[in-house]
Amino acid sequence: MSADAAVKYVTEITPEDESRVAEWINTEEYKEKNFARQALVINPAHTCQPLGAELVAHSFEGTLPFVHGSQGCASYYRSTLNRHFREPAPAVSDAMTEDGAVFGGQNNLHEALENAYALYKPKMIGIFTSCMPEVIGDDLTAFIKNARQKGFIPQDFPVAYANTPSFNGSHIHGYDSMLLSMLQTLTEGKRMEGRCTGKLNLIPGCDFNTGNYREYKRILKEFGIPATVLADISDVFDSPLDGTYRLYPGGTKLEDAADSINGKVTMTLGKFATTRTFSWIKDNYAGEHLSLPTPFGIEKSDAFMMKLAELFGKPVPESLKAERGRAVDAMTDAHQYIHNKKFAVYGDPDYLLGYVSFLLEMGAQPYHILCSKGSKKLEKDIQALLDSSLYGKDAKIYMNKDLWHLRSLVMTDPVDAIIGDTHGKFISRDAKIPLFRFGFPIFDRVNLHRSPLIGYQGVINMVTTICNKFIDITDDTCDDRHFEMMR
Amino acid sequence: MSADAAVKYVTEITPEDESRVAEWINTEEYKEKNFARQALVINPAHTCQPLGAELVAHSFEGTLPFVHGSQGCASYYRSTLNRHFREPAPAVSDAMTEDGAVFGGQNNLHEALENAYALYKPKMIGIFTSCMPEVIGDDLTAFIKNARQKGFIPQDFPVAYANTPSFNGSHIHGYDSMLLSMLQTLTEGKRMEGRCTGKLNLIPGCDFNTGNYREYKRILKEFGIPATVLADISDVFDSPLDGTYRLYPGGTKLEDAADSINGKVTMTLGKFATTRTFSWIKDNYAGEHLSLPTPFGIEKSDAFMMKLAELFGKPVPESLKAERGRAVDAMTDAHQYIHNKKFAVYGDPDYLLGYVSFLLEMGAQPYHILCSKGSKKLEKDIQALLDSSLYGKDAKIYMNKDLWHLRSLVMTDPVDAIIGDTHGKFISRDAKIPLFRFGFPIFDRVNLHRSPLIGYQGVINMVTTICNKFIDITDDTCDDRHFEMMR
Amino acid sequence: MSSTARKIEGITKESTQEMIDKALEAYPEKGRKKRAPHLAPNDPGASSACVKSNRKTVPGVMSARGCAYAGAKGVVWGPIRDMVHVSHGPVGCGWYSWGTRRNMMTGITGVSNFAMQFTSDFQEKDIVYGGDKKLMQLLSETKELFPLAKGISVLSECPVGLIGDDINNVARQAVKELDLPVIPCNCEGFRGVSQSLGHHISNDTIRDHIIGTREFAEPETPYDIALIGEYNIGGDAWSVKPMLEEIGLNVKAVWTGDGQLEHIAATHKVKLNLIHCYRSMNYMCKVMEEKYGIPWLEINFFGPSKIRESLRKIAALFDDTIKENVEKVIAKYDPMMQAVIDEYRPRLDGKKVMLYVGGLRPRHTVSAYEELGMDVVGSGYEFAHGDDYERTSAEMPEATVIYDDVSEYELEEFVHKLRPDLVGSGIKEKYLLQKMGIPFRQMHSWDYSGPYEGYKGFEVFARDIDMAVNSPTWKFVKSPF
Amino acid sequence: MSSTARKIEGITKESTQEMIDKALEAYPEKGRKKRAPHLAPNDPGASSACVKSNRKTVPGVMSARGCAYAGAKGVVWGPIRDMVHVSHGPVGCGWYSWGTRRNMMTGITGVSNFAMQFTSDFQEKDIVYGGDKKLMQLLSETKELFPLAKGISVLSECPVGLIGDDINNVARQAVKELDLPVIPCNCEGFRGVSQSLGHHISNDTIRDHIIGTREFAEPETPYDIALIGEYNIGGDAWSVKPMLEEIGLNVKAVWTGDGQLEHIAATHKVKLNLIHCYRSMNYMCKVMEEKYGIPWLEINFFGPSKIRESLRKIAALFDDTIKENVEKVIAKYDPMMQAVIDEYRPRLDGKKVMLYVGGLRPRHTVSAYEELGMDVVGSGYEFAHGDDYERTSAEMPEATVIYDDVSEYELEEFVHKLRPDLVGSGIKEKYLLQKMGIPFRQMHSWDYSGPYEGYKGFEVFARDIDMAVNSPTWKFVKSPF
Repeated sequence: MSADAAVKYVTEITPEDESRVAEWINTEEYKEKNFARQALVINPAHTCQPLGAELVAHSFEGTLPFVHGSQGCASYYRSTLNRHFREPAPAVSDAMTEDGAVFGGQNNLHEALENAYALYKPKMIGIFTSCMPEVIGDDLTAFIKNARQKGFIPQDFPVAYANTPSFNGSHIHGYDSMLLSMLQTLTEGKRMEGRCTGKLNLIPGCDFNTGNYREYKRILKEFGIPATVLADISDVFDSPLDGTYRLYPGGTKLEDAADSINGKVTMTLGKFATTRTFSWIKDNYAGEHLSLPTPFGIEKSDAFMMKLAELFGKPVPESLKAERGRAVDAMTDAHQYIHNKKFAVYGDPDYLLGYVSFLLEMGAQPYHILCSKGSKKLEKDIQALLDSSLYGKDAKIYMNKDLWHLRSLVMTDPVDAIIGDTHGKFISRDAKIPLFRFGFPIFDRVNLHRSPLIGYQGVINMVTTICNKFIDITDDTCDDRHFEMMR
Repeated sequence: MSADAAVKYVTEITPEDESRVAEWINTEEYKEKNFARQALVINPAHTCQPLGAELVAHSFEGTLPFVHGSQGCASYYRSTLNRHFREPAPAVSDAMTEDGAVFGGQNNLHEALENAYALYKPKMIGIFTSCMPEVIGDDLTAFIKNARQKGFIPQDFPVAYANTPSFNGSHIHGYDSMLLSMLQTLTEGKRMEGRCTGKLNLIPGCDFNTGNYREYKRILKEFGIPATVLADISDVFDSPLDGTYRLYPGGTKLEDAADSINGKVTMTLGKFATTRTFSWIKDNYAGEHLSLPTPFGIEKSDAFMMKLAELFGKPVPESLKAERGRAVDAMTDAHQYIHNKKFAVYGDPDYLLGYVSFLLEMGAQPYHILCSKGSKKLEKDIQALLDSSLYGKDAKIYMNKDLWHLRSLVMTDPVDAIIGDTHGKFISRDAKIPLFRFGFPIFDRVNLHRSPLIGYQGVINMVTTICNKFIDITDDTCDDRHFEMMR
Repeated sequence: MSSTARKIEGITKESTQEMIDKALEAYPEKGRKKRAPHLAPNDPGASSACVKSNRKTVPGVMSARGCAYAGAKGVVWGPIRDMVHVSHGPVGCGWYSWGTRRNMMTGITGVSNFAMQFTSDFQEKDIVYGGDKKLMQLLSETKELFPLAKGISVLSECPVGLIGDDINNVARQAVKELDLPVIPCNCEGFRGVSQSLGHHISNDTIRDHIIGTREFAEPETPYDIALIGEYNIGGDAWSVKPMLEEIGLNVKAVWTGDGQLEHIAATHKVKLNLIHCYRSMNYMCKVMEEKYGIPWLEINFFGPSKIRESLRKIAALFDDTIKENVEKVIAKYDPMMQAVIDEYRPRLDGKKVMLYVGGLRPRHTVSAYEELGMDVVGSGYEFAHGDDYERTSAEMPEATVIYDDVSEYELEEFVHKLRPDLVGSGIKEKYLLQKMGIPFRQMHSWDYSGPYEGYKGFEVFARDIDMAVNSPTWKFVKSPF
Repeated sequence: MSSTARKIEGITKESTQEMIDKALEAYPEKGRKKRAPHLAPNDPGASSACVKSNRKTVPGVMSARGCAYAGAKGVVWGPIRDMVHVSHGPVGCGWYSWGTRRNMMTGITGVSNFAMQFTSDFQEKDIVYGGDKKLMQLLSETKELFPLAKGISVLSECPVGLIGDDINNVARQAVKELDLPVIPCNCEGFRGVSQSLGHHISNDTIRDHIIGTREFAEPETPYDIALIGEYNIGGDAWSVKPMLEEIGLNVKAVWTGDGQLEHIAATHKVKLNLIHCYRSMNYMCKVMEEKYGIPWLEINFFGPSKIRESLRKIAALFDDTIKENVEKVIAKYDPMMQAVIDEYRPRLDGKKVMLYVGGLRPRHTVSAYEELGMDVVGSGYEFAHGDDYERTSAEMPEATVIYDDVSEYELEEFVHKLRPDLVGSGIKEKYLLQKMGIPFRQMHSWDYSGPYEGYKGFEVFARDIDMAVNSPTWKFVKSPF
């Protein structure tokens, strides 16, 4: 401190200033300033690639996720998955530190492979990178080859690896890259001329809802379609509590994944979740390949069912037809509780498309539609959906905006509810409107990831959750004379 | 008006009086007066026998419920079922009027049988009585015999009938009587020496949750146990909307019901729901007979599974074991949101036992336990449950008290939540605590009857609903500085 | 929207009769004979009702009708907010009618209103030994626990009449002992053919026990009126009352929506009775006319045309102040109503509606639909009398089907044939129709919405009808596979 | 609860060493050699730490450790409520640490506190061309949108240091241009071996940029103190501060729970620093002692014994007024605490606990468990140094296992062997342990509850421990089939 500086005293933020600014941040003026931001990102609704990559690495039988990078990165990813699923998320890192910047990360990687292989006895390891090795340019291909040569892991031990730089894309892109690598690794040399497993390979994409995976499997079972769900987290992140800790509960069987290259049909769900994987599959997998929208709402679920029926030459089973009818029944019975209600929705691209579909089908208005890692292509797809319905006409789409932008939108142009994830709860509170936690992550409610959102059962679940909440609000906020037995 | 009467002017209830009494009804003093009532019943949590009887009559294939009595009774029953299920509830009455009091109801019954048979082409008719014929003493046996003789219905057309006086018991007793009659009618002459269907006859009892029936069937399917669910409402009151109205969707197949007398095992669930039926079955049905508690909570679900395993010599399937583990996982993950919370619970006997079991298993306190049509036997069973747990030690049981009593209890000795049905919503509002609508009827929320409460999935559903609501409350009521991302 | 000679394309007297005949084919002969007179094509020119009505329900046909108790408890008595209404007899009747009519109420439940279920919960022994003693005790318990209740109605259920209890005597005693109006109403469900007799019995009871027992404390004015047959379903009275006050009238009592016993008791002092639900309360209007010389006028507050017409009819009975007010009110609200029509009519134009309700709705709401561009192609009542059908003819287009106490079988047949875009009926019909893929609104209860009456109500009505008819959910009824 | 010679039945030096050896068997030789010195039986009599610590994490062993950024953002900076903390670099680090530490805050989010996620969201091009320019713009946008922010911290993520950005220079410029404290903190995640270096770097940054830049406006008193290393997890500071005020002290600043930049900046004017989390902030206490002559005292506010002990240690440094106050406070709260013990101890007596946390908890909470009758049979730290382990020996019973940076493999082995009735650790361990049927509490974050410190906290702590250990849900872990 320079001796001649006048003493500065501690000051407090005055209540007046606090009130003034608290009002100001809800104004149009503030909104404009807020939207003028170019460098600062506040409350983004997406995270970095490795998280998605880790999800994939967890989702194969006996596979140990392995972060090539700082152990702090691994801690962050694991905690996030722990909190969302309320389940273990075992993963290792090779704990790179400063010396890695100088010497590269090979030593760390080798030592870590040796230890992890010995301690956690995986059937496979899925390596993905965090920032450090990406910036310094580690050569994973060479490192792993060397590891085999030096005996840190057996020659034939399967190791998938993906570059998942955090300064590029979002968790869904990391998911895509890791999945691609897993499939490349597992299917290498497995393509057999003339062989057809007769099975469907289903790739749900970067989805953190275990209920959805179970629901896909249930639907396929109803159809009687033999299937391999690739990157199946349903048992991985929803395992029984019975006194035994299992390091690797569930996941797609490696054998099945390997043989998936000889599948009859390979279907990815979600146009945006697994584009690289899909493109590689098209060039390398036997059988038919196709990509369908994630089946949110009736129309997209219908498309899914009909495509399954067509591909496998089986009619949609009566049980699913009846389920469809029950879902439509639930929709008509409850439409009046949601009709014309305005929603702010945000999330990953394929989920976002799903929300918009579902809301339009119910006669609700998706109104502020925001993706914090979107694209022109996504915007076009959403707009096309909106254009198909009267209830989409007032909607606006915001690409690559964040939740602080969304706050401005909701405060200046109110809506009745938000669909998003836990991070939206501050907007929900400030705007005094409900938040439906359909997305990822959910850190503050239990079991929601166990409740499917896809297919007809998903429709019923969303109808139930949303409509009953609106009725709750009516009951909670009406005056005595409007408090009624029936709703 | 007598001429000498002084003019009396219109007076208004003063705001002062209103406030005074509004406070008074929340006091201990009022509670005492309230509990001293002997003749007046206010807001009973049960209704009359015929409603339960109608539920049974709906629940068999092609069966038309038929109210012998006033058409107004039929309208009431039907509306109640319509509102709860948001589904059609087709039923006829023979529209007795004053002349019935003089001449008896035979003419009405005959004409009604003729018309109903012609118009609604049922495979069976289930007749039950409302007050009038019960008071005047109509002889249904003779009337129906005469109807056949006179050709209003074919000789061999199955007609079940039950006396279901409204001034006795409650809807669960009407359920029991009608079910007994349905089974007596359908199985008459079907007992075949030496024949065994190899099947389980499952009698869930008076349960208005279609999700529970589907769940029973799913569990039995997982086990691979062939079963006939007797009085199966799952498709009856949860039918698809596909543009075709079906008068008789679903229901227990008459053939299966008839053959149920040759079953391998007949199991009733709920000690209180179907006592007469069970007692008749014991004397008349082949195979084993047993009664288990309605499987709410882990312990009772375990007992159900183990008994099935034992009876059919099959181990509990791995899939259900895993489900159990997931339910326990959900319980432990969420226990802190419900632990030691106090509940007021009311409902039908078997549901009530279920609530108490579940709450004790979660470490919550069932605190005010009320049955508006209970018995000493029920009280004893509940007390035994309470005695088994630390969390039951402060509980009090109230038999044959009504919801106005419950209001006094909740206002003078507060709890954190109520489990009941829609009728509890006024107490919930007055006490500013949540109401969990697990019982019947639910007139003011959608789809709740589609969500099972029994078995392991039921545990997960109850945990989810209750714990997330308590978290909602934390989020909604905490001050800003306690509003957190994670819970 | 003229009320004469409206025709619907494709609907002729012959086509309608053919449809009716076809529906009747399935009946056994006796049933067919009984039902036939209750179904007919509308003839707006005829001087009398085109269908028979107020007859016993044909046994076994699946009627939507209720009983006398329902008419007394649910319709007439239940809405009086400051009385305790005791369902005297077994537990069920009161339980079913508890909170299920949407007659909304001011006050604090259990303190100053009593929208609860009070019952004597008859048991076997009450049937055997009679319930009079129990009733007496119950009444005194009621007074003690609900000190602000202005009175108690005792509504008999079936057994009470059948076992020969004398509730009138008990009530007489109770009035003395409790110093409180206790009104016995012998509305056992077996009486009469529908809820209609329950209305009548209740009206008579009001006449015998209530009317004239109070007077208004404030001075009389020429503008004092009462609103009769208005039950405040979904808050209708709260829409209509301010409108009448806006034209300068004092609404001294509402019968019985959000009603108050003592105001009803003083109604003999008003200058005019406006009756909305003619069916359930014309009796009392006639009584008050005969006994107290109070004129009465039937009004219809559904949709701007009928509101306009009704307000002018009212104005005609008053001085220039009221007349001017009425024109001002019409001038103020008509543009708003036009805006509503402009918004919704394009989406509803040409859509067909069928109605089957009670009371006044099957005729009173016809014009409101028409203002939205919709055609009502069938209408009928649960419990109407001839005078209701007389009043209906002119409101309905020519040759459209009129059905009295329609059976579910007939309704289904008519709907199959006419394929309406909307059916307005009750909860028992709702899900049946929806399963057929037909949009539906509960028109007894405004389907948990409302109000539908008055200016405020029309906006809600139009919004709800649009929502029902145009909900995208209907697109999904037919599975593509 | 004496801190010497406590023994646990069945636990000997030999049994513990055997357990450790067995756990190490699975390791490859190199790994085993590295891990072995981090695991040892406790020796309360020894003069030095029984385990090695603050070493690089062994690659591939599944450590729970975080990084320097986590230590800076999550621990030290994040809780300062009136500053914007910018996670400078890619989107993830800030996202993961957003709202996940439970350092609670006063104020309005986005207005007067900034518990949000601010990031420069580095893209490929920022890596290639550097992010300094973006940072400068971001800082000015921050100032414009959050005018009440008292300052901005810039917390570097890995790429920033690797690509050679100079955030210190940008910050210097920004201070001038924005007239606002902008504090650069080079806490890249690759630095050091755990979050510990992040604490240290942050402390140094506070030393270099903040301390001494303000003075308190009100006159000094002899009772002015600061609370250091108190992060207000679950509201701990809100339990402790009033307690200290009750004994007559003025808590002028809290480092950094619910902290305020300018109060922290004036801390050099206090008379005493009380330090709770020694690990993360001893550096600053030493700096303030050296530079400003401020004495410091380590205290422990978990459980009544340690509170009593700590309050008396504090009192010893003050005059009689404070001494008397302390005795009064102890006399007031001790009976309440005894009541808590009386309620819960019978249900917890003899239960075994294992701890694995960070900062101070692995030693500070031991006594609190013991007061509830529980034995802590194992303890360890994620990121401790030798001085932490020195301080731990005396707190733990003899020969119990001490583990540093325990791997999940080792922890699982120890738990299998010791079968504790409760494990207190972090979210990453929670569900693993629960799957084993072991009750668990997150002891980093009080498992969404709290406070656990101070008198108020002990009550919550005892309740929570009872709930975890005795929840009937554990009964159902083992399937009967």
